[in-house]
Amino acid sequence: MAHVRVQEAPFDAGREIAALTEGRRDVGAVATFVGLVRDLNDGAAVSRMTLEHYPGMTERALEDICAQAAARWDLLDLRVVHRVGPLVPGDAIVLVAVSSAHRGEAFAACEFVMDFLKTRAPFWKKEETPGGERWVEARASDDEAAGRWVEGGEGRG
Amino acid sequence: MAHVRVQEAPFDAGREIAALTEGRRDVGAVATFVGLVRDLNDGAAVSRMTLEHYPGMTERALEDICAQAAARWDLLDLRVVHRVGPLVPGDAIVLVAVSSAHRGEAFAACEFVMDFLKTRAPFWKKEETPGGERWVEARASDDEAAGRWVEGGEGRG
Amino acid sequence: MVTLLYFASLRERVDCAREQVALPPGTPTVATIVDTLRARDGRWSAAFAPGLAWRVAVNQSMADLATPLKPGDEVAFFPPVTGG
Amino acid sequence: MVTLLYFASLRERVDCAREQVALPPGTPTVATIVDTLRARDGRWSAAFAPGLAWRVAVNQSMADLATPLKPGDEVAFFPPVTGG
Repeated sequence: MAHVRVQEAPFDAGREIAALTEGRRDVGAVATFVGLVRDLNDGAAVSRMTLEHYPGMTERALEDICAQAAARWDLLDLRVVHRVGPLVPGDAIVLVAVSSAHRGEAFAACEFVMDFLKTRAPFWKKEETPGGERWVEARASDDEAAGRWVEGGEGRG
Repeated sequence: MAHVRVQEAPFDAGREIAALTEGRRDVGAVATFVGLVRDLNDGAAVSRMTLEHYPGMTERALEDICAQAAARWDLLDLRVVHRVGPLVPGDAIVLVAVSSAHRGEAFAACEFVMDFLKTRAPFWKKEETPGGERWVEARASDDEAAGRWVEGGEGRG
Repeated sequence: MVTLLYFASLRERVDCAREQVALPPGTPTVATIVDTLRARDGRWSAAFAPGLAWRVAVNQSMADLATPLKPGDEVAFFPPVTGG
Repeated sequence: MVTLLYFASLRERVDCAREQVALPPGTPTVATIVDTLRARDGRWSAAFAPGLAWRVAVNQSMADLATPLKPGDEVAFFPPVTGG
């Protein structure tokens, strides 16, 4: 069901949302998340960013995360688009869009996919700052966000 | 800060998202919700829907909901677009888009605005079904969804 | 005088979208007006029956039976909202 | 033989993106390979120091030190992920 893409090219959020709804009359809710490069991260100005990934495993990991979401909530469709390569502040990095009959499921699944993508999909960011290049460090808050979905069964769903 | 519109015309979700990010380098997250007319509601086929509202109060109510969200989370911008008038299944009804530095706040605020809009903004839906026209009944589940944000302080935020 | 507005199923039930009514002397509230409406006839008393789900806004802000009214106020009656 | 892949900061630390190594006889696991890597020199032992945050995938699925290996496997080492 899920549609997963890893690409260098920009994506069009409107087109991705439209792809979930076009020709359908059973979609009641589409929740979408777009993540972008900020010009400030961990207290340093960011002028550029490069996204590295593990080709092959990346797609498998994203498909697996989508399959987990689809098993957990009653969804109609899912899309994940993640960019790799060089990016600058203001550029979109990732899009997750989820369609469902009702909004609660679309919201929960969209946030779940983002939280799991942040901790389980093999992407790595390298930033260019006034102090030189640096690899972005994983955040404890991202692990906590992903952990919510495991503890106590339904998490925030 | 918030941008609120009530209109008969369709909207372009991609353009609304772009309006939150264009020319900015401080946006890290945009959470968006689009609600659509389904061809099935409460067990009956829906061929058409008409959305009535209370001009003047509608805009005030939406602005008030946005202000509450902005007071509660660290947001960069918010947009709400709600259509009125005649619609058919597949048509988008409402868009809520929220930008923030980090995803948790964007997701929470977007869902909060939708939950409050569903219970506090003066819109009413009338459906055309094989059994004739009927006013859509308010759902207890929507009251519960809005209630989550009040009980216990931070709700799901 | 105050302006009364009716929306959606409530408007259809009373077959009226907008009217102007005089405010009684004293310290009128939403309850005062609702009592007047209920006294009109069976259709109005049914539409505003106690326990029936209707909402009221005064000057475009949510209100309740105890909300005081003054001349020039806009009082709107409607069913629970169903947008979004 | 198994293929070893290194990504991101770990790749830079060991200055190697990809290599092929022989599997020792017996019942080799990820731990067997990591012991071999640590024994290479100070740079490698530092990169794979116990307690240091690195992750491993075998055949593109997340794995751990106990995961068994067989000839032809693809073993990838990398730091905690930071996408999205």
